[in-house]
Amino acid sequence: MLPLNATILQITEESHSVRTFFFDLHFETMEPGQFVMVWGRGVNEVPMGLSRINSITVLKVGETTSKLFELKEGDSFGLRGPFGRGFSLPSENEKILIIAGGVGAAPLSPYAEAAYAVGSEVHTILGARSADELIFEKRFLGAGKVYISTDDGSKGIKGFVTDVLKGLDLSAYDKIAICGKELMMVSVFRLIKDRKVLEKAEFSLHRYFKCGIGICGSCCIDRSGFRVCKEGPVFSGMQLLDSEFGRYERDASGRRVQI
Amino acid sequence: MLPLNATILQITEESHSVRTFFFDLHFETMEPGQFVMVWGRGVNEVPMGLSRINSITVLKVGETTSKLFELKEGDSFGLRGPFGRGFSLPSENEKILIIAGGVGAAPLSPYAEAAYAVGSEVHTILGARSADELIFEKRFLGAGKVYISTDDGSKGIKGFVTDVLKGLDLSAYDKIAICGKELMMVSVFRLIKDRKVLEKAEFSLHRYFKCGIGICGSCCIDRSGFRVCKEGPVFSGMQLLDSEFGRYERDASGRRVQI
Amino acid sequence: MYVLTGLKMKNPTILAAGILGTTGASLCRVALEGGANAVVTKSIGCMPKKGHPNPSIIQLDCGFLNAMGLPNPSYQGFLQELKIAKKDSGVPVIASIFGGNVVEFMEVAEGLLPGKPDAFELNVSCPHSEGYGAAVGSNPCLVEAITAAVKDVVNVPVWVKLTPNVSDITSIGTAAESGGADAVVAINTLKGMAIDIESGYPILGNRSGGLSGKAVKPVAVKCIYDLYATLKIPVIGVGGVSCWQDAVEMMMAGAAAVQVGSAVYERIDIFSEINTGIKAFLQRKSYSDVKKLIGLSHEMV
Amino acid sequence: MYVLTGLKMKNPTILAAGILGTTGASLCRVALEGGANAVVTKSIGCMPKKGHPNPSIIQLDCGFLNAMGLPNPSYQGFLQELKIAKKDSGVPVIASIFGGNVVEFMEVAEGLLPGKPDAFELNVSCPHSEGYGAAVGSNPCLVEAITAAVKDVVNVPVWVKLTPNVSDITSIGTAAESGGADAVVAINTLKGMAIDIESGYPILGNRSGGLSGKAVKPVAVKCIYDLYATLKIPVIGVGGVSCWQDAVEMMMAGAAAVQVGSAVYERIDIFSEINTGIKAFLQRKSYSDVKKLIGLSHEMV
Ligand SMILES: Cc1cc2nc3c(=O)[nH]c(=O)nc-3n(C[C@H](O)[C@H](O)[C@H](O)COP(=O)(O)OP(=O)(O)OC[C@H]3O[C@@H](n4cnc5c(N)ncnc54)[C@H](O)[C@@H]3O)c2cc1C
Ligand SMILES: Cc1cc2nc3c(=O)[nH]c(=O)nc-3n(C[C@H](O)[C@H](O)[C@H](O)COP(=O)(O)OP(=O)(O)OC[C@H]3O[C@@H](n4cnc5c(N)ncnc54)[C@H](O)[C@@H]3O)c2cc1C
Ligand SMILES: Cc1cc2nc3c(=O)[nH]c(=O)nc-3n(C[C@H](O)[C@H](O)[C@H](O)COP(=O)(O)O)c2cc1C
Ligand SMILES: Cc1cc2nc3c(=O)[nH]c(=O)nc-3n(C[C@H](O)[C@H](O)[C@H](O)COP(=O)(O)O)c2cc1C
Ligand code: FES
Ligand code: FES
Repeated sequence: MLPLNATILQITEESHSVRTFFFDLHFETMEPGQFVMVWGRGVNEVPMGLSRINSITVLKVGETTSKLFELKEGDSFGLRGPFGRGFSLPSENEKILIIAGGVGAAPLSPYAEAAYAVGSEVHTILGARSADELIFEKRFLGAGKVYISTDDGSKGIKGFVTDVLKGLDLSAYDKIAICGKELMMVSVFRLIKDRKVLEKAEFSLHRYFKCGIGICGSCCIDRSGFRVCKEGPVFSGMQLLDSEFGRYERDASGRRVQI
Repeated sequence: MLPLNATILQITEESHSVRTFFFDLHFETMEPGQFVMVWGRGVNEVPMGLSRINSITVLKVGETTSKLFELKEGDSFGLRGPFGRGFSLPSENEKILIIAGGVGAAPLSPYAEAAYAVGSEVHTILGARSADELIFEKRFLGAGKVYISTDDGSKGIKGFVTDVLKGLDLSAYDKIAICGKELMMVSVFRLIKDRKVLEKAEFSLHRYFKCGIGICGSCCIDRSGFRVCKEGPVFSGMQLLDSEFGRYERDASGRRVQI
Repeated sequence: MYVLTGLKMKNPTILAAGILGTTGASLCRVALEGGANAVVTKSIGCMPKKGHPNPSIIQLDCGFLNAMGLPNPSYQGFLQELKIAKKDSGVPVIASIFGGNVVEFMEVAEGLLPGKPDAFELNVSCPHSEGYGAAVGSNPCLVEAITAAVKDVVNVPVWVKLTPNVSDITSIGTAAESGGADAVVAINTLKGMAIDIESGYPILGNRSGGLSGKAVKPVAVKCIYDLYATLKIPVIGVGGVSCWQDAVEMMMAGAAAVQVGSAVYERIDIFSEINTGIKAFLQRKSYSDVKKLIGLSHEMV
Repeated sequence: MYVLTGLKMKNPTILAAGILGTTGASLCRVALEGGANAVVTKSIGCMPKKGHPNPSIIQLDCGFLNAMGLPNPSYQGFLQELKIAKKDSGVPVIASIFGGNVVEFMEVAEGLLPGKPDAFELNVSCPHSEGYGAAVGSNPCLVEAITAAVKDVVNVPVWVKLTPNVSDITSIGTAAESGGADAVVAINTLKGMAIDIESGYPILGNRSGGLSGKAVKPVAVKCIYDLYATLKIPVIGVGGVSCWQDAVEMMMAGAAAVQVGSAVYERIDIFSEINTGIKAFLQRKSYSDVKKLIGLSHEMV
């Protein structure tokens, strides 16, 4: 597909460095966890999870995201997608645990809502560096119970999402969905693996995307050779066993870089 | 479309110079009067009306048709189609007159059968140079009444199809379908026009086809600019008023040639 | 009203050469019923030519392959058709001509002058030519010479139609410009071929031919973009346009007008459709004039 | 067993360069899960390169446009990936390399030798090069020199991958043959471009790029046909193959083996699918051997 034209209808400040952009396209069939390629014209095109069928939620980190932050309502950007594989939806009687770190809450918030909508019980561990960087707390609260952790203790438990996780009985959950920084995710991975519930868990990975549609190979992970943009970005814990996950990734040139 | 591969299942000798080739493709949705482009590989590709959903009926006249006559059962040729606009089917209570000269009977025989199948009354004037060149007499007989004319009088009336036509009450027919040599068709055209029933009549035209699908323009007729391969080959009598029909055609180079 | 090399057109959409361009009547039909704002004739030469054996055109998944072999009734035979088109089409009629060398091009151009074409389009992609067996159109010197020679004998605009089957289309465009061309037209078909796997035969009667239609649009856009950046004369875009969006894309790449060929197959009134689509687009985007689109992408950096 | 320039393959289907070829693991996956009978790596150069900004690939109606900009981790960075591919893929691994001049090509080839590639494929369509600014691949002298130089420093077969963006691909193929190439590979992508009409921006980060996929198949078939008629060394076909029929068509045009690139997007196991399709076709048509297909169309006259 060619980039669609997405006109910004509304911009919401989620924190000082995170904004949600609502646009005039509706991806009714999107699976929570799927991503779009967002094209800041004249700059670059980058992957972003869909935070709703009609929004992306962006953390300002570099050139392209800064360019997006310059856009006003009525402006537009290019958009290809939704692409990739999202989180598996729970069924009515299942109980799920969501673990969201920072802007990782973006693709997980529609997941929480979808799970709630089918009638499953939703618990969320929401982590951030500090209280004002917590994102979508209300949306997760609307879907069920929320545990909060902040690095500086400004809200909830002082510490990391894993500190909350340690205290939970993981056998009570049917599915566990995780998205956040890779270092956070890998701690969660180890803990969950130790508790022998890895087969319940799904992780949303970040790798460098060029095509976003499974041709170029820049996002492939070792040792499976899976394409994060096509077989992922959401992988089951079992798929990540014996993988590069948590150890290294590849930069735009394909060089290995330590995580 | 690329040429399909048509394998010859059976060859029927209709007369010393006309053969029907049954092939292994079935054009279930063909309209009687539609044509296919028949590719004698290594030679040329020429238009042929479909004489059934799975047959063409060929008069040997030149290089390509001779090449087709060399083919045996089990051999194959290329085939694109069906293309163009066929004869309008009558409805149940309508009475139709078919006028077929020589190999013009080929596209008209499925028309007679289709008309008979919907319950309309079918009369046919079948003309040829001599008795042994009459084609598909049985098929037309199966659909209704048949008048025969031969140039040499070896069967039916001695003379032309127009000699039969003159004796008929044309006001009794709802539709008149004509296919044959252009000189024959134009005599019919004049007669029908004089009788003021031209709007009931449809003629299947022959012009030089290159593409067969309406791009090249080699089959266009004056003054309408209609493409015989696309808006035709079957035209209503009214469409042919004030046209080149019966006067000239164009050869492969586009030069006008007297009929 | 839109003026292109002096030709007045209501909109910048034109019938491409070789499509429904053999008879005056069909040219009129494309203008009147189809809404084309100018029409280019089939390419005409010195002598009547039957062209290659069939199949001479086949439809592929993404376009068409053709090897017509330049069938034409010669300029003598075509003159009456040209006159009909001029009399009844109500739009500018551009005579496409071809030849194997400078002299032939001049002969055909002069031969058609009595038909009063509004412009000539030189089809310099003819494979039968002087110059070490290469096609005329890939030889800048020949292109310049032919252009200059035709300019000399006619007093109407001369467009030069370029082949994309070269390493650098801008060098050929530059040659045409140096020869005095009023515009270049890009692109003619790409060399291509298809084989019938059931028999092993190449499908086209001529074995290979030229690719047109959707498949070639990205190639055409790139050629137009490069020509626009290089030349001073207008670039007329052609190749794979099948909707108004394609036409806008070509104009943004630099096309001063757009020709449509293969897509006429689907619907003759594609020209009206494109004109309506462009008009609505200009309105929605608040562009004051269709000319604002021309070369727009060069400014977007 | 099928032998191509000395490489033993079960079937003549190969992964094309630049598709899932950046990591050893993905190359293995295409071989093991996809059924590719040999794999070509991403083109590797002297220095790590990030490539052009995104969008670097977009899907069109009839194919793909890409302007990756030759991203690669350099031969040093790639060596470990090559070793993984060699160890685990179970099929011949061909190292695709590029450079701006003879010396760079030699450096990369020698640099990758420790990884024991089964062959090299020279990507001589790199736009950064010596020789008056033209791409290496459109200059026969450079192609011959580079081929000869790489042949000198390696002891495995050398394939030369040709660009179709030239007036006459056979002259470049002949140059490669004279330089000692063991095979030529045709074709790389066609120059192309697409513009976003909502904004006027060219879509690719690099503004223009290369066309691949279904759109280019007829062009590839023609190039292969002409190369087969001209050269003595094998021609490896690539460009727009997306089913077994396409592969058969290319072989009939003259391809000794077929590479698949863009179509891997739809399904990685396209290689197995093609192999199965060809096998059934050979059986149905009572061809004793897949080799009977190679160049068959040249005999059908
Ligand atoms: C599947 C997926 C979903 C994502 N969802 C979101 C989201 O919902 N919200 C959000 O804020 N961020 C998300 N990201 C991360 C986002 O893509 C990067 O923050 C963004 O690319 C940064 O671009 P930049 O030009 O501003 O920064 P740069 O200065 O160019 O780079 C900063 C860092 O961003 C990452 N990055 C840059 N370009 C790419 C690329 N083409 N592909 C992948 N990573 C890149 C790299 O890690 C790089 O080091 C997601 C990433 C992936 C892979
Ligand atoms: C719509 C249509 C339906 C037809 N249906 C039948 C049919 O059912 N049975 C049948 O026997 N014939 C049919 N014909 C006529 C048939 O196409 C010609 O007899 C055939 O093309 C002769 O080819 P040839 O190579 O054997 O003869 P040639 O020696 O090449 O030519 C003999 C004559 O055939 C005609 N012809 C040749 N090539 C073409 C062409 N490409 N397009 C049109 N006419 C051509 C010309 O009038 C030519 O003078 C039909 C023609 C048309 C246009
Ligand atoms: C059937 C056919 C015949 C053509 N004949 C000519 C011709 O006579 N002269 C010419 O300059 N171009 C000719 N062309 C090329 C077209 O004018 C045009 O350049 C090309 O088809 C690309 O445009 P399109 O994709 O819109 O068809 C022909 C193309 C086709 C498909
Ligand atoms: C995303 C992408 C990246 C490519 N990278 C390379 C490359 O690094 N080296 C190369 O020689 N060809 C490269 N190519 C060209 C392909 O190998 C192939 O020649 C071309 O795509 C035509 O084949 P296809 O239609 O099967 O894709 C690339 C093509 C694509 C689509
Ligand atoms: S980004 Fe190209 S394969 Fe994933
Ligand atoms: S044969 Fe080409 S338009 Fe009719």
